[in-house]
Amino acid sequence: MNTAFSEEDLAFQQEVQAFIKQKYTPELAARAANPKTFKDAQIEWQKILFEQGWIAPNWPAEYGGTGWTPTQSYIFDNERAMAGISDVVPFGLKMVGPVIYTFGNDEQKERFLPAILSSDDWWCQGYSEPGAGSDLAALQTKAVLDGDDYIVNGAKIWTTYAQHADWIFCLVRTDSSGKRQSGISFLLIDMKTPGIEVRPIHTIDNYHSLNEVIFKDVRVPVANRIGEQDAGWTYAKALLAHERVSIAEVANSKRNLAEVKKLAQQEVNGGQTLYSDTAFRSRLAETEIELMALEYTELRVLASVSRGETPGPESSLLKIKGTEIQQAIQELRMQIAGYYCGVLGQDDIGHEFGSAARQAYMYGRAASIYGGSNEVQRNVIARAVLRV
Amino acid sequence: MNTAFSEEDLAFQQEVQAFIKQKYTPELAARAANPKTFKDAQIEWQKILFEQGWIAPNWPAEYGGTGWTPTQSYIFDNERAMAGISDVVPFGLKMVGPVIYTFGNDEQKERFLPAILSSDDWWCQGYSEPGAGSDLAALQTKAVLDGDDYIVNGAKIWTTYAQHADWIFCLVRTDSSGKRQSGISFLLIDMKTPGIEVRPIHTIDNYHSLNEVIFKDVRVPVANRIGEQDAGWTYAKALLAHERVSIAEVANSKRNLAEVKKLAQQEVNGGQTLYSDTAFRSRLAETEIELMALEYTELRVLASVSRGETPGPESSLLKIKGTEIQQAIQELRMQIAGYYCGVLGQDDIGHEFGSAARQAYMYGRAASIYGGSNEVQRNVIARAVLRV
Amino acid sequence: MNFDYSEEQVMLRDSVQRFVQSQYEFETRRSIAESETAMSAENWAQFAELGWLSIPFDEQYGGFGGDIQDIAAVMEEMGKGLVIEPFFANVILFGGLLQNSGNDALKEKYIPQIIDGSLQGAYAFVERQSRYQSADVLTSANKQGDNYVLNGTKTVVFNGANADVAVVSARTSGGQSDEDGISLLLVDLSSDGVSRQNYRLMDGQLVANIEFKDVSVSADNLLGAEGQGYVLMKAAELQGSVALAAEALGIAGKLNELTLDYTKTREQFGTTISTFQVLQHRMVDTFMEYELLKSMLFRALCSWADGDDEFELDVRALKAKLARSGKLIGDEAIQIHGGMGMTDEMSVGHYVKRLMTINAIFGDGDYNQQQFVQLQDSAA
Amino acid sequence: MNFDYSEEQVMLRDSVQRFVQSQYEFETRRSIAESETAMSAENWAQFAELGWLSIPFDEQYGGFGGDIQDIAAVMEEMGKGLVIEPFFANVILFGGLLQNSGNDALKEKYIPQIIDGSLQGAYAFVERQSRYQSADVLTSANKQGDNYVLNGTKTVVFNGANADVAVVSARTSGGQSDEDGISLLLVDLSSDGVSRQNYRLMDGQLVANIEFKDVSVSADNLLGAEGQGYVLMKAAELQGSVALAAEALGIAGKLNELTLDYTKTREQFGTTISTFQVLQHRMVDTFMEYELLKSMLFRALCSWADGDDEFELDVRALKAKLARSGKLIGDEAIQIHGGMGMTDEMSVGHYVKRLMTINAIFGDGDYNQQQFVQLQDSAA
Repeated sequence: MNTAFSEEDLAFQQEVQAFIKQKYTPELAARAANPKTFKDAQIEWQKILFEQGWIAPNWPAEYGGTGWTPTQSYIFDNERAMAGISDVVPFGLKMVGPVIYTFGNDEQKERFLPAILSSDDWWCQGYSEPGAGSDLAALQTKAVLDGDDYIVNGAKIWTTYAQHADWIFCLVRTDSSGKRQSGISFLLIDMKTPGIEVRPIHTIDNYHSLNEVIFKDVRVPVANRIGEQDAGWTYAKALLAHERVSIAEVANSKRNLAEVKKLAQQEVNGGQTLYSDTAFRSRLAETEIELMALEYTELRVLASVSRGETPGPESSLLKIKGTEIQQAIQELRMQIAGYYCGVLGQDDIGHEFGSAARQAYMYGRAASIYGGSNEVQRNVIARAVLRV
Repeated sequence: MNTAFSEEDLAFQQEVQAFIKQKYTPELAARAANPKTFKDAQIEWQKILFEQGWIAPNWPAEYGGTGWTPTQSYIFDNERAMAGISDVVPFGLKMVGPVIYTFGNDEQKERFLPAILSSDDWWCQGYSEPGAGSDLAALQTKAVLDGDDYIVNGAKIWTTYAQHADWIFCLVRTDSSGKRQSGISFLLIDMKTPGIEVRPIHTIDNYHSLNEVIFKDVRVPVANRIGEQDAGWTYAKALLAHERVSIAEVANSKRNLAEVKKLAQQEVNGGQTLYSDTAFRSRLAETEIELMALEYTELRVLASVSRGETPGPESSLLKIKGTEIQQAIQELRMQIAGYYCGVLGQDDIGHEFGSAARQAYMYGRAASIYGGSNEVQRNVIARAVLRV
Repeated sequence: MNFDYSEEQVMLRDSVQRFVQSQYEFETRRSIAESETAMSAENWAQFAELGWLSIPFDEQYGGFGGDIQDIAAVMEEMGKGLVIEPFFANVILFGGLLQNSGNDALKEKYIPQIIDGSLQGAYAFVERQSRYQSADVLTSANKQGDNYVLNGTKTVVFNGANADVAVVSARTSGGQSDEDGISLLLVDLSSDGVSRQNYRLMDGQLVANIEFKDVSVSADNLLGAEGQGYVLMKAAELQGSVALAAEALGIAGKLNELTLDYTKTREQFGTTISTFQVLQHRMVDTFMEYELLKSMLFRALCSWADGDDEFELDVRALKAKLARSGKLIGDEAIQIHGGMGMTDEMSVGHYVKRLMTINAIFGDGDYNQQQFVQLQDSAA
Repeated sequence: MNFDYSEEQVMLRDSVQRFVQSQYEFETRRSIAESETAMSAENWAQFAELGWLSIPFDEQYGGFGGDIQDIAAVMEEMGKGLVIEPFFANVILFGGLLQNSGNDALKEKYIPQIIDGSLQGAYAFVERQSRYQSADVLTSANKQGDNYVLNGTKTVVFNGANADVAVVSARTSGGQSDEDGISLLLVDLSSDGVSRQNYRLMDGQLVANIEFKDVSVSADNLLGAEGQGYVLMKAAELQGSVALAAEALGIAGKLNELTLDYTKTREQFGTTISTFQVLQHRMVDTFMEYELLKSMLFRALCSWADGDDEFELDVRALKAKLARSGKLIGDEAIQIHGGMGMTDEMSVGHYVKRLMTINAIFGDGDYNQQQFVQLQDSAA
């Protein structure tokens, strides 16, 4: 049992560090941090990764993946997060991409994968529906066959960055006669198709990332259906476990915790820093210890995935614990912000981070709700592990 | 809104203090603290209270109660606990007594109440059964009418101090045809009746207070049945809410917390007392604050009871929170004991309180299980308050 | 032993309740919060008419002569309605300081204006570096003749944007964190040398950073004796904490109610989610936290009424308890509402954000628990 | 990256597993625990035969040459079986100190006796006043010629009742709590001036308070250099903590398993209690805590294998995590078992009591978390 980096690993780490230092310029970082310029900056960075061949560590090499060992993936992700760089937008690269190369036909692979890798297409996810929530299989959006097209009617909700998207991948109901999980199909839909309306959802973080997407007689070619009609649930489910592994966001939490430490060292109350305040420090240490345990849990799952095992209910554990830790760190940052924890949209007030802390905290409430709420994840573990 | 003591209250407080000082001698205290002499010392003290007329604050004056205001009851209980005196053994005075004076006939009142008040009869409670647990209504002990007697067969479990008891009050099944809650009768059974066997249950605290009580063709006169046949569930239920109010044990927890503070001031680690160790102290303060909130919750319930209202689901809250706080205080004491927290039955080792801390902690696990487990209490609140 | 509000208090409470129910629906509140001043002048005039603005003031100035229990009765209902008008900042903080100031001339001049609704006041006591230590004061007031010259910047001044005048804490002597040497001055915010930067907090209120540059303030505007302002500040902190706790209690009850109602209508997996035992038990826990918070508020209100030595200890405990209960109740409210809890459209998030704002005023849970511990040590 | 035990480690682990399953049923364990010595001499001889007693020792003394990972593999299984024989006290603590002592003569003399099962040793390091600060040593050793004269009392000496010899920490110079000036001496417990008071702990083990009154010990019995014993003590504390954590992991897994099984058979309100969603979610939480504890153990084992600077930090974090996970898992095990969990007859309470005992050895959760924080500060 060991996790020591080999010489190759150490060399790889240096290569990653050098690459980031060279390519992720302060100027780019500044644009990525600004909501107004975020999308362009993010695409610019993803294209840099694409040119380097590092855009899709989780894909098989034959489709453009890196062929990295789990240790290399771990190193890359760690260095990325520690440099304060956001992960790639997941909808194309981590969600629909794997579905397409696993279940799509050759034509679909040729048509969609290159633009996902090059970040020329921006994807969004159409799973949840108003009224369905964590009960995905209750979905009502209907697709009716009409010649070579489906005609889609219905609505999707909580669609992150739909306002930026070129494509949406959707679960739609093509048959209502059998069990709820059957009769669902997996469609790729061009967002420019007539009949699609994107309505912003204003959220408690006072920011716009979520949307409702309304479909009114939207024609989607049958050629845009993944796999068999009525079998879409299977494809989506295969993806969910993968999604949950990355949802733990250990590397990002490490970075955020390091930032929180730095802020606590600067914030003074009654002549001593918050970092040397025992109550705050013990809360911080408790969170850090949980994160240390989570990090090795993620590594254990990665090690088993690298042996070809499919991530099982452990991925639900990573999701639950990962989001709990993210929220704990957001709370620590809010605590440091003190009187400034509620500042709205202005970063020149008090501690400059107050508004950002608030936004991250409020939006962070969603982490335990979306992607299968933590309650649903506990049900999953209860069934799969406890077999109750 | 106020809780200030009136002059009468202050005078009463002094009277109680003087009484305790005079009657609860150090010699008596020492015997009460020793498991071997506990029973006799406890009875001796209860007889002193009886002579003073203070044995049954919760009873109506006509049956021998004190007629105290809620504030006086609060003062008495507080002074008693702060003097380190155990509350009266509840089975006669707090449990079966109220059932007898509320639902019993005149003959039963005359026959049983005096010996309960004078502590000449020691009672125990026969509710739980092996296999029934918190699902009281699932009880199986049968009573079959045979002339003027019932013939009782079955077993009761978790019977505290059955080894000392003269009488047991039991729920028994007299009819199995209807709903589970109906067909239950409430019997008073002389422990000397042939066919009763008391088997000790050894518990994780390495102490003997619990028993199984086996009934084999035990003849119980019909005259010992409270109220109507098959209506026993009603009588027992009316009692449960009262039982839960006193189960909060706020006064005892205040006393125990004060003791824990004193111990923490004596215990040194690395040159500073545990009391000045911030982590320990903040745990202590957190518990104390919860207890302060619980104390006023109890007072609110007492105030409403004194207006003639029956304690409702709040009593479940008192039970849940009261036992959680008791357990938190037990845990603090174990933490102070350090290496000596596991000492078994010897009080001359290390901190002299190690063995007692262990016993209280381990036995204390039962508080959230017995008297309707805390899970069952939450179900009660969910139904009664949330109406879900 | 008596835990009932008096008849008068019940009348006050009912009056706020009626207002909230009939005139302060959530959408009305939203449009007020989003307006330029983040308050409604009409509502404020109505508050004056209803007598709410007179509560803490002596009868000789036209006040109601109320105490902290009267205020609590009102604040709980304001919490339920998420009333955004600056009752707390203007009447309780600014008005309370004035009422306790011992400066009869100032009282005579300003209290009637508060009561009739024509004056907006604020209490400026937070500085960039002070965090929760209100004795950490860098703003200086130097005596020059009959005036003080005020220099410094106050931050997160509640009602600071709308205020005509403010009570400002300033150092007239002593070191940066000394309790001695702080003086309270009532400053006209239209004076030369005053500038403001207005901004909003997540609960929608409009606050300000206020900079004072060589602002001349008459020595007549001193609240309390020179250098002895801290005792007034401390009283404002304690009474303000109780008022906020009452508001928080109202919010907590409302959050529990909204959440419970939601679970009874929301269907998932073919049934209303109120039938899920885990959600039931978690809602039992939030119900219990609400009751415990209420008990703690009553404890502080009683020890105030009893003239108890432990009032400060009880307030610290109350504020610490508020932090824990509020966190649990707020988190569960959003979590159980699921995706809907994340939307600005639902009221639940707005209640949570006000609760979080309250948590940070006069110190968070950790801070108040530490004060609790220090008080015990200094009493021992 | 590799989180698998080696083939050799798997063989060791399986060997303990087989022993526990075939020869160490709970009732057998109970009668051993209740016997006069609280251990079985036959079992000990079998441990020797199976080679377990040789694990941490150099091959030149007949040892297996194992490391902390080998020990962890064994301890986890011992935890599952609640093995009460003094493997930890004798082989890991006493043996480990000897192995690291650098005193070849002592090693040559005693290690073979440990390995063949003929010697019982102990490590006496706790004093009445020391709590978790093992550098707080009042026991004194004064050099007189070629001997030390030992005076003082050690308490809660694991295996102290059965031990023939003990490694004793004693002060040869310095102040009461100085790390410098502590010397480790191997003492024959049949020496003049040694007296013991034996007693049991809640996990059933027999321990002792040992008093030394002018006990003469040869200077040849020094482990490490005079006054430099603390470095060996520290290593014993860290490695011992990892071994205990592995045992605790075995116990935690067993508790979860017993509890889950119980809920599947226990009926209440007409159904097995495993169908109650609240219990399911709480068992999911204990499952997660078990997995996180395992990850933390693996983290410490890997940083040991990697020769990582962070080993001590990882061990402190592990012991702190153990305290929290163990508390949750133990509490839930008893609570979900209900009344049956309170009985001495069921094994669940015994597992919990061992887990609680482990929690207090080398410092509880608070203590280890504070060490964690201090280490970070001293590294910064």
